[in-house]
Amino acid sequence: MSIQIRTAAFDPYQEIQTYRNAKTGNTGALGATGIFIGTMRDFNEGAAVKGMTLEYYPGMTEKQLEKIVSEAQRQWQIIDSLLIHRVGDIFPNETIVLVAVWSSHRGDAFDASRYIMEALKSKAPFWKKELLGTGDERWVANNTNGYKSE
Amino acid sequence: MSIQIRTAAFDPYQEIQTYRNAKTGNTGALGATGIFIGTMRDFNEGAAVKGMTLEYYPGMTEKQLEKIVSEAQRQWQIIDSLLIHRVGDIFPNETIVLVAVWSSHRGDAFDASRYIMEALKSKAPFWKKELLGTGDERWVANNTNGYKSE
Amino acid sequence: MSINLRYFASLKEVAGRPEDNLTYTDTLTVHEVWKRANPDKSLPGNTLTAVNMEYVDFDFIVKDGDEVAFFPPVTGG
Amino acid sequence: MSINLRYFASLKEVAGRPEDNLTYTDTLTVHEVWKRANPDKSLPGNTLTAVNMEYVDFDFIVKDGDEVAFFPPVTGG
Repeated sequence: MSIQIRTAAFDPYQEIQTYRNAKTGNTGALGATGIFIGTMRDFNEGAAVKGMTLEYYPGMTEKQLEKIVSEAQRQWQIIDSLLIHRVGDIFPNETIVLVAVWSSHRGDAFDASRYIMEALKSKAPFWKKELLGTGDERWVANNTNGYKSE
Repeated sequence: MSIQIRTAAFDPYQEIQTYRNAKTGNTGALGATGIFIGTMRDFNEGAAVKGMTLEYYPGMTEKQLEKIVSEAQRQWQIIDSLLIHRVGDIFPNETIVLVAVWSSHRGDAFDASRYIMEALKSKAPFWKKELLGTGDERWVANNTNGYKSE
Repeated sequence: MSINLRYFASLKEVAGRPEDNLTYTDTLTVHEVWKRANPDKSLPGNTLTAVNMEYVDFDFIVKDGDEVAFFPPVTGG
Repeated sequence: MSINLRYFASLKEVAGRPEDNLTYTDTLTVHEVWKRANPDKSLPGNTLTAVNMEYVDFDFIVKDGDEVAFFPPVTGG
């Protein structure tokens, strides 16, 4: 299990491969991988967005992410997981968050990866400030519930 | 949208990158990527498994996969999707299936990727014959319901 | 009239062949096609059937030139 | 007694500073900590509060040496 906060842009696919390639043993039990990648869009709530600054609470953010992943491990049969979240200045098409969960059976990988994302969106101390196309800045007010299609 | 049936082993992360890198335009709307990778395990229903042969029904399999992806497009807001399924002789740790769905919002990517997997598991004409550690062969009898954790 | 029959996976082993051709003159359902083509073997209960690559029920009536397939529950993914 | 205060995101702008130190002699809830440290500013209704990096309610009673944080609803992911 790995939880990482990054200040620089990263390639999610490269990260997954590097992470898993470093692992040895027990790979024969891996039947399912569930992955979610959150990417910065160039629009939000009707406005063009040029960039974003992601603030966090060093110490508390890591602590909350660890609690979330532990809870997922408690609820589902997880072999391994990787969670990476960007902070600092981010631009459209860059990855904001990567969640990958490895399990034997697909139900666990699907459920746990989604749980981690939803819990992160409601519990982990991160705050987005958007730089709009107009030059104005605004704080993103609220995350939506991702269990409902928008 | 791309649906592919493959007779040779493939790297799912390489496939995703190659597929998306060939696309141009509209990437700023991509906010979410939901991915599922099914990998061959070295055990199933209590027995060691050395290899597997995946039979399919050329023509009908593609037709059913297209219907499944179309239905997902009808139900959710999908920007793009990639579905690759192996057939023929497969060995442990090789990828059996890759589903990737790109959308603006995470609910659509999560729901649609899972829907495609579950529909594929119940509707797409593929059949697995396992070669056991004992040297015996057996047809896999039934897929389980992946919406329930096993 | 003539139809093509295809058998997949364990049904190919039950039928003892991967494909078949059946000529007939009367009205036949998919289930009757199986019985006509495999008179000494009962159709396994969980068999799935397709006509021209679309799923159909056992009582679907076939027509000249159809491709009729028999196979067990699918296990891909 | 003394506690450290931290403000994040829009609450940092409301408070006008990122951190703070408050000395006190009586019993204080988290909400009272805000009022003592920011007497001229009401606490926005959707504010989240943490003590020593764990979420707490507004009526949680702080103790000497605590780190008390105020921030708006989180918007990561």
